[in-house]
Amino acid sequence: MQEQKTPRLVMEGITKEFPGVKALSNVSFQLFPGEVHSLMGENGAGKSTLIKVLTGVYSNDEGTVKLEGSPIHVANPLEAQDLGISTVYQEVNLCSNLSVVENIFIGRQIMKKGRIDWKEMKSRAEEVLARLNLTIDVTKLLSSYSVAIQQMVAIGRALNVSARVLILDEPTSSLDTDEVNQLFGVIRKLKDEGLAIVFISHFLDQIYEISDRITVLRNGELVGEYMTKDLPRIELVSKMIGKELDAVSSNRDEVAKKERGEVLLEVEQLARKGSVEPFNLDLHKGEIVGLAGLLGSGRTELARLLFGADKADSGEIKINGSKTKLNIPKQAISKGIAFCSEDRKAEGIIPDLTIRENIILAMQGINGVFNYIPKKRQIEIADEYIKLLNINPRNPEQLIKNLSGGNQQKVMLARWLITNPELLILDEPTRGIDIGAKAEIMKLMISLSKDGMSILFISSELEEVLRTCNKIVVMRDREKVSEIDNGKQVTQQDIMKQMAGGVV
Amino acid sequence: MAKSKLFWPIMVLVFILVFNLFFDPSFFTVEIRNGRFTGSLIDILNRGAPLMLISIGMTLVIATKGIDLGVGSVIAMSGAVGAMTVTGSPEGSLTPLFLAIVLALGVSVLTGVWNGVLVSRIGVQPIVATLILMVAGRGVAQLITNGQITTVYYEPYKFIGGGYLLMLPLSIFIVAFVFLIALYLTRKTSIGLFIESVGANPSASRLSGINSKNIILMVYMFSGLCAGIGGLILSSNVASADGNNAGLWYELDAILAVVIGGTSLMGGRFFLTGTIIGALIIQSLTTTIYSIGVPAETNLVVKAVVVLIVCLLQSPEFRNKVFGAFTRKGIKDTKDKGVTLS
Amino acid sequence: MKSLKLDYRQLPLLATFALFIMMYAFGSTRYTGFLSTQVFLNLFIDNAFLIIVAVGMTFVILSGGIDLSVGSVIALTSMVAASLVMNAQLSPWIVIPICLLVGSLIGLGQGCLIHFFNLQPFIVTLAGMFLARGLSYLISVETIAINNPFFDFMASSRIPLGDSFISISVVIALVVVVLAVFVGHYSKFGRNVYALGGNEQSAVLMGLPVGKTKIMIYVISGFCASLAGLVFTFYMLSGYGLHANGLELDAIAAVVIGGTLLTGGAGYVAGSVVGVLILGIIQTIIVFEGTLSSWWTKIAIGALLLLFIVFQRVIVIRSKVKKSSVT
Amino acid sequence: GSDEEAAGTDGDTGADSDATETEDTGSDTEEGDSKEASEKLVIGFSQVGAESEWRTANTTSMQDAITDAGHELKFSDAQQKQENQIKAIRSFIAQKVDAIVFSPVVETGFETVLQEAKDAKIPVFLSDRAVDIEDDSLWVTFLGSDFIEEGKKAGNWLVEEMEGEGEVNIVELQGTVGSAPAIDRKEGFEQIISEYPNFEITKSQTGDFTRAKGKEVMEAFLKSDGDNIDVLYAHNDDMAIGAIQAIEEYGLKPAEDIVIIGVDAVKGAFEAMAAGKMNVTIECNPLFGPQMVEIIEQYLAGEEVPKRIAVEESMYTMDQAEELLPTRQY
Ligand SMILES: Nc1ncnc2c1ncn2[C@@H]1O[C@H](COP(=O)(O)OP(=O)(O)OP(=O)(O)O)[C@@H](O)[C@H]1O
Ligand SMILES: Nc1ncnc2c1ncn2[C@@H]1O[C@H](COP(=O)(O)OP(=O)(O)OP(=O)(O)O)[C@@H](O)[C@H]1O
Ligand SMILES: [Mg+2]
Ligand SMILES: [Mg+2]
Repeated sequence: MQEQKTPRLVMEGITKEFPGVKALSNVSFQLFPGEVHSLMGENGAGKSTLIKVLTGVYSNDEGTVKLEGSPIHVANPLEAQDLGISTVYQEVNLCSNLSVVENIFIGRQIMKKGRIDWKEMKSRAEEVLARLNLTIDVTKLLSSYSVAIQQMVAIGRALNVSARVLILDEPTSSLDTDEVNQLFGVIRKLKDEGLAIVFISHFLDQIYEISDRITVLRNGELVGEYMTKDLPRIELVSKMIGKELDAVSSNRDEVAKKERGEVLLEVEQLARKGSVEPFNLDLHKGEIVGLAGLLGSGRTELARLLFGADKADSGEIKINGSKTKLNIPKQAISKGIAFCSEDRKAEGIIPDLTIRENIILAMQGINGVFNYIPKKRQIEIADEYIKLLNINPRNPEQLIKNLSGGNQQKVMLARWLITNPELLILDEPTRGIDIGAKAEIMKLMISLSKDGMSILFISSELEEVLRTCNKIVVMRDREKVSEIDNGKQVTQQDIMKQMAGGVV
Repeated sequence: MAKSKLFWPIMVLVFILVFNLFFDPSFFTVEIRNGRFTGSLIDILNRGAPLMLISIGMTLVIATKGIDLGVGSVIAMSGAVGAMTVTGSPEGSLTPLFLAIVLALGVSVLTGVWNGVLVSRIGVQPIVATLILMVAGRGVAQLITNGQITTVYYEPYKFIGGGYLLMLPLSIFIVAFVFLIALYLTRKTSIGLFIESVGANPSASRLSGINSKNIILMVYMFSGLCAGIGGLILSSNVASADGNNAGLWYELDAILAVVIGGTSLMGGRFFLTGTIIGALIIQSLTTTIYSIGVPAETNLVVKAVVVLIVCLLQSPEFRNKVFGAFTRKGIKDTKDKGVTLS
Repeated sequence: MKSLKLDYRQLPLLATFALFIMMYAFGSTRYTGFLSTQVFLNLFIDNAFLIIVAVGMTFVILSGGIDLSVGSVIALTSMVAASLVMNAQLSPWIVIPICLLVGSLIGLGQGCLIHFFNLQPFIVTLAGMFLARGLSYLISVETIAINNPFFDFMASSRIPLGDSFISISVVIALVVVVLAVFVGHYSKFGRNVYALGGNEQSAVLMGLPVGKTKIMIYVISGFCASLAGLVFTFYMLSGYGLHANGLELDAIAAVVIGGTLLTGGAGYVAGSVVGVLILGIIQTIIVFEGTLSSWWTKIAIGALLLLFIVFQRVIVIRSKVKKSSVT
Repeated sequence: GSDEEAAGTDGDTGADSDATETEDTGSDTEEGDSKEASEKLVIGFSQVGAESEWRTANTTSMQDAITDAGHELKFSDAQQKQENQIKAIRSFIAQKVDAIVFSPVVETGFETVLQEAKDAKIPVFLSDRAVDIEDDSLWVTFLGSDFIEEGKKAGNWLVEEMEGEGEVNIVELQGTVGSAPAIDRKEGFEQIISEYPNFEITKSQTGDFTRAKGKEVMEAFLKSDGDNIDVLYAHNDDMAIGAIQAIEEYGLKPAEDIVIIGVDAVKGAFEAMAAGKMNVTIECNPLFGPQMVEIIEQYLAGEEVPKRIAVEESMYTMDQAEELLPTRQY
């Protein structure tokens, strides 16, 4: 047992209050060298806040932090770094205007004769990323890469220091299986070297695969600390959500049997140079189509074409049988298409506005300038969806930038649901969402499709795709490689084979 | 939220006004003279009218993360167009007056279109796009007036900036009218929401189906219009048009008013009422400097100090460090801005 | 491969430079005497101070801030220099450090206000602009002519360059540019500036010394402004409260024309130098034209600015389209 | 293309003379130091800006005089910035003009560039404002007004008019802070007034030479001290005109309740005086273009010219206004 070792890090009685929200109350946390310790909890439970208190982003109202027995007062992330605490925060927090090399090294550049040694840094950056099995042009701007790669770069940055404590706040939310395995390999190695690691994730599989110990938070309070091997999944979940999980019963039979409505969307040879090769797709009313593929396989890009967020160079789109041009999102929205972007921070939330305003934005966009939804009605709508999606905090006038990541995602979903679209495109909607909410969202998708809504569902979690979709379209290298009708006989293996190109 | 933002600017305004009492005990008296209300307070409202108008337009531009440096020149152009239109007009008819108003405001809105197109369609950075008009607009104004200070003899023209209605200067009513319209449009229609969302996150707004280009175009047009009205008032008030000097440096005062009023130059949330208070602070300060006999060469220093004081009072960080140094809560709030970690 | 990629990121800069060349070629064919080394070197002689200010401004804008006080700091510096040299009869060797200190201190004050109290740079430096000009009026509202051997030397020495010549100020300006390019690309501070302008929140979370960097940026801008003030004083040989009125806008325009984004995070010091040269060549063309009335002068400046900016945008947009279709 | 044409007609400059001609003339002049007055000269003229009506009139006078005499004009507007003016002079030198005329933005700071002009053997003529340079070989002559003298004239007129009246409270509207006319007109006026203890300047503030500011400042003066103001001295007529409006709106009679003194003698002042709203304006004559051209021609023909030539100026009162009004050109 690890009890005989001295903890590397101890947090005791941590309390943190934001105006109107008690994010942490009297939380304690211990971290031992050579262990991976998971923090679990629903969206808004206070996991990220605990991390941010530890690394000096927020100051705590009460409580003490001890590193290797001596109390520390961390005033800012810089000091945390100097103390050997290396952190990957939730959401990518890098500078997208800088190159990948710089993002890995900034703040601790390699100097030679008083100047930055760019050459050396470049080769070292390549090495760091190679550990994560990523070979990209590191001199390119970070912004030219997808969220997933940015996430890997952030991890690379955190790994590139000799730290005593490594904190990873939902590092895997946008990674696919291969990358996760790669990452876990690295984590295991570091653990063996004696590093103390905090790992936060909403994926139970990953938690059980990598962590030694779990601390559960609920509503800012400590529920308990458990050894992973002694805690069955069901119990963990019920500790997190405070009640039994009413799991999504696999509806795959239903899914397979479901008869198709008439065709809603027909896509023929739709293409955009450099991002999507000519693409065909039929989407029926009330159908859920899954888009599967590896990182950068072009799923997001296809979705953007269908929404008019990018302009297609060729091909045509028919909606309800009539040919349409989708050059700007507004056109797509007016045709009943909704698109929930994967990049919540850059393309989703309007940080300075309230939950209410964020929810009604798209609806108001359709209504136009003068058909203003009265404030009272807005609040009603917001309240309704806050309840439906279990958004926390429940106050519709809270600024969205103060919400936890998962709750922001739910607000985005609400924004599109109230427009009552015919086709809902969801790009990684379950990213960063806790297990309870994930189940809710999937249930919601199924019930919406029953009411006749068509859904295009992009997700890196094949399990989710298999569970909900009627049809699965697999993309590889920006091209459609196959279309699979879902049913009992289809396995994750089958799809992965297609994604990877035959060999698994 | 908006209320607490307004508290300190209002305090400063009140302080400046009360300060005047020491030099002029009759400062707050409003008396009836020649059948009109007169008094320093009325003067401040009256003289501050153009600045308030321009700041209203500027607020919306700034809310979209833009800036409009061209307003000073638009003032000059609008005044020039107005004055040139009525020069030599006969007294009896009102037609030239209306023509002048329509033409002047038309030109002003056109300048707004110009700025808006440069910013929203061509993608020029707002500060440079409007800098072009700032430089060239004054040239156009002088071109219109042929470089002369054109004096207007046509009486009705003087009514816009010098006339009275219900014993109060007409310009006060004009400001009130524009302010209420702006308030209505931003509160009772979705324009306000759209402006704020475009300012805070343009790409997310676009994906939500908002035509951000048109919103941006519109705010610049509105800003142009406001500047145009301000220009007419200024020109009518002195019954002349001065292409070179009319509205000089108004853009800076307007931006100042907007910021004092609590709107951030980073776009997003805006506060129209705050802007009005900001403009009034600037105008009262100017009037105070004139009336208490500050030597001309120290004007700028006084202004700098007051601006800094207002801004500091508005900063929660400052208030906490100075007033709340001993309360735990004070210190805590400061830190949680997250962005400004020392 | 490598050069291709550089092309893309430095495209605004290259486009600007190409436009400068075009403008120069246009001037040369249209006006006699335009195509002479001296006319070209005059661009540097006449704009040495603007180059220095623009360098400081580049850092400020790269960090996502703005500094409106630079014009007034130039006036204040010239006033301090003139009054100390002429009225207090101090040696230039004492006066020059004092002047540089004045600008740096104003920068420091502004930086501290911006950082510690989270005030908006625009407003703080606007107040700084009022303050510095106000202070120079307090020293004297009249202009003070400088009669001092050292200043005379700095003003009138010519460094021959073939048939033509440049002034010492040009050398100072070029040294500043070289230093700034180095700092921008090869120092931690310089990179922190870019990071800060890219995303301040991230910069904080990445553990960069955001506060120190921010304050330092304004100190540098203040220093550059006062150094420019000295160069300006050499140029004018006088101190005057109305000097460099509105120069801050020229500096900002130069930086932006040079391809730096006002939102921060992207741009180059070298671009700002080209930006200054472009403003200079616009003026030169107008003077050579020699027939424009006062108002047409203004309109022409506006039109040429417009031409530049639209050209630049078109080139950048075009290439972006091309780039994305190639990959 | 069209820009220059319009500019040409606008400023009445010879837009039809083209660039090649310029060069020919330029190279000719280098050969001989003095030349016939009838020969076509290229004259560079750098103006301060177009900040007032007075200035515009001055520009026009100069432009017309030069082109009417058959010379070619290179005009440059400095937009009130000294650095622009220096740049303009540099490019005049580069263009090898025959003579440079300029109205300095400020008195100081032209040594270096004037030395360059001297080295290039181009004579420099100062118009309107002087420069403060020890080496007076850098320029040929200064033709222009004496702002201090104008201030004195205003003071003298006032003293003569009101000496016997006991306490006289004067308010002053200054020009742009730091500008030469503002400083000198203030100084000249104060020199006279200070000798009479019953005259006192009670308030003095800048009105930036504009009507709008003049009106606004006067309004504030009246509000705080309205009934004690006997005299208004404005550094230019535009501010005086603005102030007159403020006085009327306040309910007093300009020129009766408050004596009004302006400077410049622009048309607007005559109108005000004719309407009985203004007492006096001190002339500051901008129309010395022909005089300047004559001096340049004389000098280039080898004649001696004095270092300082004053422009003829007088003073106009209310009584003269009516009959002179139609003759005013600006
Ligand atoms: N800056 C802030 N201001 C106000 N409230 C905040 C702020 N940051 C977080 N909160 C609130 O604190 C609570 C905890 O948030 P936190 O981000 O720690 O949750 P989390 O457990 O990380 O959730 P998720 O799994 O969604 O990331 C939430 O209710 C959130 O709304
Ligand atoms: N391994 C890679 N190397 C270089 N660029 C990549 C790589 N993976 C993705 N990209 C770039 O990132 C962009 C992201 O593609 P897109 O978002 O369409 O992929 P996706 O299938 O949605 O994957 P995900 O959203 O999971 O990243 C692509 O334009 C591609 O150029
Ligand atoms: Mg979190
Ligand atoms: Mg994707």
